[in-house]
Amino acid sequence: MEEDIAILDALIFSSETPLTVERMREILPQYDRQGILGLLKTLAEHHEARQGGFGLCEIAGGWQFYSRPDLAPWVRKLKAGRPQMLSPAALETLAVVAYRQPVVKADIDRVRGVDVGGTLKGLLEKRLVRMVGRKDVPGRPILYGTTKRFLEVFQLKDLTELPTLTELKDIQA
Amino acid sequence: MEEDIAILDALIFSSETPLTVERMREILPQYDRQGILGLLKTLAEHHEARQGGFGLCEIAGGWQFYSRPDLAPWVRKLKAGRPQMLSPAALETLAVVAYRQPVVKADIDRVRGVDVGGTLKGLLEKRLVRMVGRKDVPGRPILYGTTKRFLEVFQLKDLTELPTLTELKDIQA
Amino acid sequence: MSYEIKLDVFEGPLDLLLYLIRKNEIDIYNIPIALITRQYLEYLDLMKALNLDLAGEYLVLAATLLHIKSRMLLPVPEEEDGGTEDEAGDPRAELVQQLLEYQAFKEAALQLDRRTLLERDVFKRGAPPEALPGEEGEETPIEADIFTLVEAFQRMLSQLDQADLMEIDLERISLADRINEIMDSLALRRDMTFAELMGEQITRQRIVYTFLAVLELMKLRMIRVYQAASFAAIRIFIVGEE
Repeated sequence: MEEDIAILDALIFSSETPLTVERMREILPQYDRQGILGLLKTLAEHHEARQGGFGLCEIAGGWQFYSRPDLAPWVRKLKAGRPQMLSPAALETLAVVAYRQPVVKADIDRVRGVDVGGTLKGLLEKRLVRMVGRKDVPGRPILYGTTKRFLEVFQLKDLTELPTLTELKDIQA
Repeated sequence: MEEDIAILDALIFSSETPLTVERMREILPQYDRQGILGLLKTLAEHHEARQGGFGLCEIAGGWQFYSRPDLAPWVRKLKAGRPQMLSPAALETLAVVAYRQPVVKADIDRVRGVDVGGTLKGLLEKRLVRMVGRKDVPGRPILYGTTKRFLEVFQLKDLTELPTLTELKDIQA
Repeated sequence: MSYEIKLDVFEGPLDLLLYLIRKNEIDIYNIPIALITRQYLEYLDLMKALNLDLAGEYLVLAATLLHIKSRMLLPVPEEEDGGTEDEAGDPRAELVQQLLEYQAFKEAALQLDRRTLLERDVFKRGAPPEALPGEEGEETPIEADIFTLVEAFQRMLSQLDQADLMEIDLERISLADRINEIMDSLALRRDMTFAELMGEQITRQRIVYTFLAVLELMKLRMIRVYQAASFAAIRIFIVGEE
């Protein structure tokens, strides 16, 4: 492996969160953005080709190694304990925040038809949702949006990767 | 790569501590100790041969991936810029300054119930808090307030965006 | 226990209504409101009979359904050009809209759950990053979010049990804000006129807080204020550290 690619390999491996191209450029300033992307492509192909237990993915605006999804049953055995799942209520609230952001609590309440206070607090604590500011209307209510961690947990490159909301013509379908 | 070696690759990658041969055997019970050691040898050679940024090492009675020692200068650069988390004590002190500013140290001590000298110094060094003046009472104690960097770090447009306690109760309802 | 069963089955009144519509294989654009209202109320009775804690939202929707039902019974007023049943005139229209919107988000939530999820389907490197001998120097970025700050504050207040004493005064915060802004501007410029301090967005509130901030800073002896002559520009100077 070329030395600079090996450096990227080590950097991404050592980083706790997805490593951005900008951060890589700060450490390897001899490359422009295009140059780094070229190295990343080679590195991703290298990991693809070796058919190991983990590979390189572009997630949440950066790059990170993740274990192969088809090996999850073995890794879960290692981690023991059940994975922390989100309740349907939490997922629905999260969906409204993700698609409507920035959004105030009253709008989430209205869409879901219930008071989302409890689930919203849970999502804030899990750092999937954060306060992003205040709406410029009387009372200046708090606006909520999703976090980088949301992208990481749901393995999204960015918010544009979310599928468009399905417009259901027929509810029986 | 053979499938069982890829499983070991994923297990060692995902493990929080060096993975012991015994633990590997619990997950791949079809192998005896000698069998696992054989797979590990192949895996170590595979990582050696690919000349990437990290490799497999036997450490503390288990196996773990480590970044290549000769690439440490680059990895260190990465760590230097790693975002730091604030301790609970720092957050509490910062919260008192943010909500009560301009405030003297004696008042923060009283609210927190401890001497905040150390944490306050840390916050001043991090440029989250600064001296904004002196209180017009005997001894003219220093008044503290938050900085522009505080607004930047917490992504607030201005201090009026700080959530109030009433709002906080609202999301917990 | 029984309370949890209810929570497991329906995520709210809209969810219950969607369930009834699906169960009856009804066209959502043409809901037989009498039938659905009856079944909805029957369900609420069942929940009450089982001694389930009925959230207020279920009753609100029951009232809405009854209101729509009564409006459906009224004769439809004749339109001028003979048209009788346009969308806007249908008492069910708003509810249909709400149901469609909720259904879309319910589907979006399911799609989220079907994605490859971290810690369920894929895993990050488990070991903490290796400790390398550090090199001190540059300012490290800080990772924090406002929720953890506010939580810290609240935690502290609950220990103190004197929350009322610490209730946040928005006016005071606004004043602190202006004081900080003025000190930031003066740190760069050394002296400024009152008009310059006001900046571009001049609102009544901003004028008041700027004035109060200047008074406060004078009291704190952080600034000095001069006026060369009556009606001349008021100049504000920062006081150097002694």
